[in-house]
Amino acid sequence: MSDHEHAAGGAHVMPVKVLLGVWAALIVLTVVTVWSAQYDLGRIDLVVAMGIATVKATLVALYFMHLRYDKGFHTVVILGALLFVALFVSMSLLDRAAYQPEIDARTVDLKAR
Amino acid sequence: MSTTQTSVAVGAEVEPDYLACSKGWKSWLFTLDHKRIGVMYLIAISASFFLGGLFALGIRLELFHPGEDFVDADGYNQLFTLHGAVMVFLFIIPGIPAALGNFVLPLMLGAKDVAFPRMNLASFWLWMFGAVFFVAVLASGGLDTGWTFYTPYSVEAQTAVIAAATGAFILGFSSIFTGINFIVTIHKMRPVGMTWFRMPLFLWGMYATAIIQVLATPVLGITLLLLVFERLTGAGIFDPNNGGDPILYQHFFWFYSHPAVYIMILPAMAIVSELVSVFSRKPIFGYKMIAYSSVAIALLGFLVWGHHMFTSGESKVAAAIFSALTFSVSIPSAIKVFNWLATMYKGSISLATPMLYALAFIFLFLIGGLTGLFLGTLSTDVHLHDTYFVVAHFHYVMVGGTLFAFLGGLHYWWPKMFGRMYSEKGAAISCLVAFAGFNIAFFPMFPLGAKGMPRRYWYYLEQDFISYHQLATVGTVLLGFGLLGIVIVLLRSLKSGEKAPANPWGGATMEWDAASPPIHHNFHHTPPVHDPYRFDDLRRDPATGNYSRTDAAEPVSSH
Amino acid sequence: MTIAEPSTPVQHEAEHGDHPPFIAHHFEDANHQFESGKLGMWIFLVTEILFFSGMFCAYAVYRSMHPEIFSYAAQFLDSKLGGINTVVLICSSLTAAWSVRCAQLGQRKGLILTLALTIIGAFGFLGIKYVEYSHKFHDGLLPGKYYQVQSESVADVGLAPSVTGAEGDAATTEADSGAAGAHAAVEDEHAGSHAPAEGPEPDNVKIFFGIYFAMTGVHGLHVIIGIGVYIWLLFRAIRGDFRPDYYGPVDFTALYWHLVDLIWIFLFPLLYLIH
Amino acid sequence: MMLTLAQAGEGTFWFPAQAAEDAAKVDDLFYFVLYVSVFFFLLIMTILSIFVIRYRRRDDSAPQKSPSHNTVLEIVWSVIPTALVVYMFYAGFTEYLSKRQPPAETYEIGVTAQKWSWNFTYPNGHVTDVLHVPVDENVSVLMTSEDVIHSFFVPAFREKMDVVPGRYTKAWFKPTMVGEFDLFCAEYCGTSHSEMITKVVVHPQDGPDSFEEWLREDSDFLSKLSPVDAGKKVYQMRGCAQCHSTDGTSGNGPTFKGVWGTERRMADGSAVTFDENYVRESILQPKAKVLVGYEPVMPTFQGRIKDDEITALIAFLKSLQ
Repeated sequence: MSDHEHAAGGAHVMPVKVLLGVWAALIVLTVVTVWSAQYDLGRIDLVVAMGIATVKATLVALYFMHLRYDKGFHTVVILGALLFVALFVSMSLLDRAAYQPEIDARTVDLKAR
Repeated sequence: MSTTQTSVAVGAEVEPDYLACSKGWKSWLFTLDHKRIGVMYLIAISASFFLGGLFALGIRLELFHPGEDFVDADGYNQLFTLHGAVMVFLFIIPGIPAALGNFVLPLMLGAKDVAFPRMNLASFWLWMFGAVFFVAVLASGGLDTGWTFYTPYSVEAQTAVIAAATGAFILGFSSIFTGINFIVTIHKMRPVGMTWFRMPLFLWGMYATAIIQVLATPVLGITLLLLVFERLTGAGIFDPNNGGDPILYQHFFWFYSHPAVYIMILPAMAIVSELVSVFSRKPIFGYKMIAYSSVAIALLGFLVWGHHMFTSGESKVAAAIFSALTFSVSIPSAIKVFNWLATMYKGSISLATPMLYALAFIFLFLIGGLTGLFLGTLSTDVHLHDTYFVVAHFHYVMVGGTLFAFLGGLHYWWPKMFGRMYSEKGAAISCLVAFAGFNIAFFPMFPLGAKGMPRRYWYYLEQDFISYHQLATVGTVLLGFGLLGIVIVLLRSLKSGEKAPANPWGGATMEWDAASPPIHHNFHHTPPVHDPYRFDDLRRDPATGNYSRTDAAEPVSSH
Repeated sequence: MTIAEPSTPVQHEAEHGDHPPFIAHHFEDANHQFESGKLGMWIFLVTEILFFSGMFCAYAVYRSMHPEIFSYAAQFLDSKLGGINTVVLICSSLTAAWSVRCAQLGQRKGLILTLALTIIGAFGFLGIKYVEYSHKFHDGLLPGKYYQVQSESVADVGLAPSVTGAEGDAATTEADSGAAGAHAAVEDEHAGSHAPAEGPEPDNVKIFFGIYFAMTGVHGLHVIIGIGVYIWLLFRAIRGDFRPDYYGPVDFTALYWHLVDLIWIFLFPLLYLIH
Repeated sequence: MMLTLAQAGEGTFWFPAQAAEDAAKVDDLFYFVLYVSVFFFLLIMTILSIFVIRYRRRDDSAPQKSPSHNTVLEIVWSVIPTALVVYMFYAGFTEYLSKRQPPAETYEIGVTAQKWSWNFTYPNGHVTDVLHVPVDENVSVLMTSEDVIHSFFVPAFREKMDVVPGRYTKAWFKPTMVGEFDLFCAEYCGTSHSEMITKVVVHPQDGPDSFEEWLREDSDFLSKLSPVDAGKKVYQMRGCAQCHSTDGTSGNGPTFKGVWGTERRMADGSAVTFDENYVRESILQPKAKVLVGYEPVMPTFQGRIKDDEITALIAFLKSLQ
């Protein structure tokens, strides 16, 4: 992709070819997600769905949002945010999983009342 | 506040300062000038502090005697809830960044304004809008959930929980706007020559604070939104009566509210770093360590929220992880204290009022920080959690730390903000009274808590605890007198204080290159960048009390 | 020099003759202003991500601890409409990205067209969302205390398989040709041994709808805000405000719009495509 | 400033009596952290004072030069505190693990917290409002709440655990001292949070006051006492007394004095006679009919109370004319 145009400030201009290509890829991946959801893949169900979603998200971020051609710092900012999200979700989940039996036991007892 | 033009302003033209350049309430309420926004914030948060202080006084007067004196149990529950909510959301969180930070940050960068002046004004208006909700809470049945809004109590409480949560939600956005503004300003508005490691430490502190505001505050927003949703529909996310999980609520809440503690204390540490250096006339010791430790505290501060939940039913694994990480935050904090101490070594220490506050901060923050060790230690926390020990600990950090540093910063920048010097003697006496009152009020709470007095109790076992409570009440009144003294001294200076020179303390950061008070655009020409902690080229003129640079002073770069 | 109302750009133009009107007085040049705005926007996106993270966290906790609620309740969502909405949002994301290109190159007509298309896409998304929501309201598939399923009404509308085990016959499902995606998934479940529709309703299905409405509702609110901003941009584009050296607002709004798209890209499989 | 030499049975400057096996270990760690803290506090304050006096400003000349950083010093003052806090973490963590992991053999008592009283259920099904435990035996408590979060806090045992609705939490302790100790609710739970206080009675191993004797005597009250007296005991032990007075004063709930057989107005406008059916329904489904002027805060006793107890309670209420 050497024929990139540049705007007045030196900013990167996304070629139409790339825009349409990314769009087509996103549509195809959406169809793939819906199609794959018809099959019960068991435990990897979620992994497949999230994998496809992540690929789509990455495409949007890199091309529609210009991250690939943008300042590296912006990528750092977003990845940093995702790191904190991961931290938040994983610690809450880890804790909940550990005390789930105590909730289950109480639920059973309340039902028996 | 008449037009003040000191003899030291660089430009020859006579240009009115930012206070006098335009008149009328509209020129204030719709101003885009960071200095005016800072001053409006200062007035607004001071009013909130006064309100929160009245609630505190109510709590302490009720507890002077064990039985019912002038409020009943419900009234008492409202008092401590509103005291906490007003102090946290309306005063401490915006306190240093939005009031002092707004005023000082662009000046320290030699900039004309923050990066997004409109957003800055929007932040102030959001604050006002959020405050309106709190007023509505007061007018419509109050709030009795504790400032933490723990579920399921907050789901079934009969008080104005939704209004309060909405208010806090809006205040959160006010805080986010300030944070975004400061990050971009520090990234993009630094003058040529001011590299990251030539920034004043106050800016490092503000930067670290802004990171927390941006990363943590949105989680508070969604937590409160889901809480309101839970109350309205019984969605079953946080309320166990509908299949929800109250411990999950606590994870959500503390993911914001623990880092929020660092929103409170990091700016305080940043102010103290400035004060200790300027009033010792010594370059700050271990500049890089202090800068790094600010960012380290900000990031590590996100990993420790679970230490509020050691006895909540949190799992053992989580408790162990959070306890270990909690201790890791203590190290950068300790490093800062040692660095301040080393800065004073062989210095030329002036005990002007701002420095008194800095020393008081070190004293009080040390107690606050060290008592944190008892609470980070798992087995002792099981005993101390939710007792007065915790109450004393966080008041030593938030009041002893943040409030005293805020007051130190206020006294330090007051001449810059309003162009007037206050009475040194009156200010110093008020400081000492407040310091003594604070210690008398809160130190007794440590043994009181360890003996087993739970917090948020309206009633207590008379024979055991009465003397501690009475001491605390006496201290609170004394603290109140100290604070009143501060207000009188500062307000009097506006009327009858001497005109302040541009640089009354001998500071080397760029805000002292501006006039006192600064002109609307801060500087006529962007001043050259100097080492922010080099004092040997500053000389005091005994006639004016102003410090100015000698010819030997070579800027790091000119612009 | 007296400054009456110092913050108006005109005043600064007088002071700094080299400043075009679209550059605020405290920035050095157009690039400085653009770069500052862009960083500000990225940091704002960080706050958005963290804002949504709370709901993703709640989702993760309840889905991993109570998968039965999710697999039972997700069959009531119409994955065909959800899929169409995904495509609609991707298309409007494309036009948003294209609008940035047009603005950068100074193509005013193209800019107006792409902005208008983006707005149309956004309205299309909301319209489909409205259809989905009204079905949910009609069927009582609502959060918390409003969750009140009447099996007949569900069967009548035919957008979801029947609720109770007694009525969970495949005929109802197959008769409804309107929701192929969801039903294909459900039929596949029927082939397996643990078809959720045939089992008894698990406890607390309302939690799913609480999370569903919270997530899609907050997301929908972001779409509405986006529409407002895009209408404002369209107005400014028609007025001719944007030029190759001043297109920041178009670029920043597009970033926001892509994030709204990104979040939907995750919401769609998480909410609609569950076994 | 610290009186660390604890006499058994007495409190110190910092702590109440050590009445459980764990207490001494918790206190020892507390004192270790305390000594470290006091040492560093005094050290820093002393140095600070010396600097302030020695280097006070005399004139406006610049101070003498001194280093702006010193790697050795900085490493020392980072490493020493790190080592100390690592030890604190380790000691606190191991003690916490033993606090949270009950031994294999324990005497298990069920704890139900509700606004604003405690119910303790013993293995034989007997329920009390004061916690009775045997001395020198491992006792575990399996706790849950009927309404909001409460917290089980016995300062003399150095034990605290939140009591959470919708799930169980556990705690255990081994009392080492015979006597009565305070038991507080430590998590804010509404109006009468500060009155949600009861006692732990630690019984001796043998003799007429032993735990075994007490339990046998106390469990028998329905057959031993007259219905009215038995009802009065139910009234006290089930925590009714926390909200419903028998002297005519109004608490969080209506008084029981002189209401039997009267017509009562409900929040929804209807009128209900205060009779056996109403009392039974209010115990099992308290939110079904709420008296006007009161909030629906009473927890349900469905599945938690024996029918005989309700009968006795009704006899007692009838007697309050």
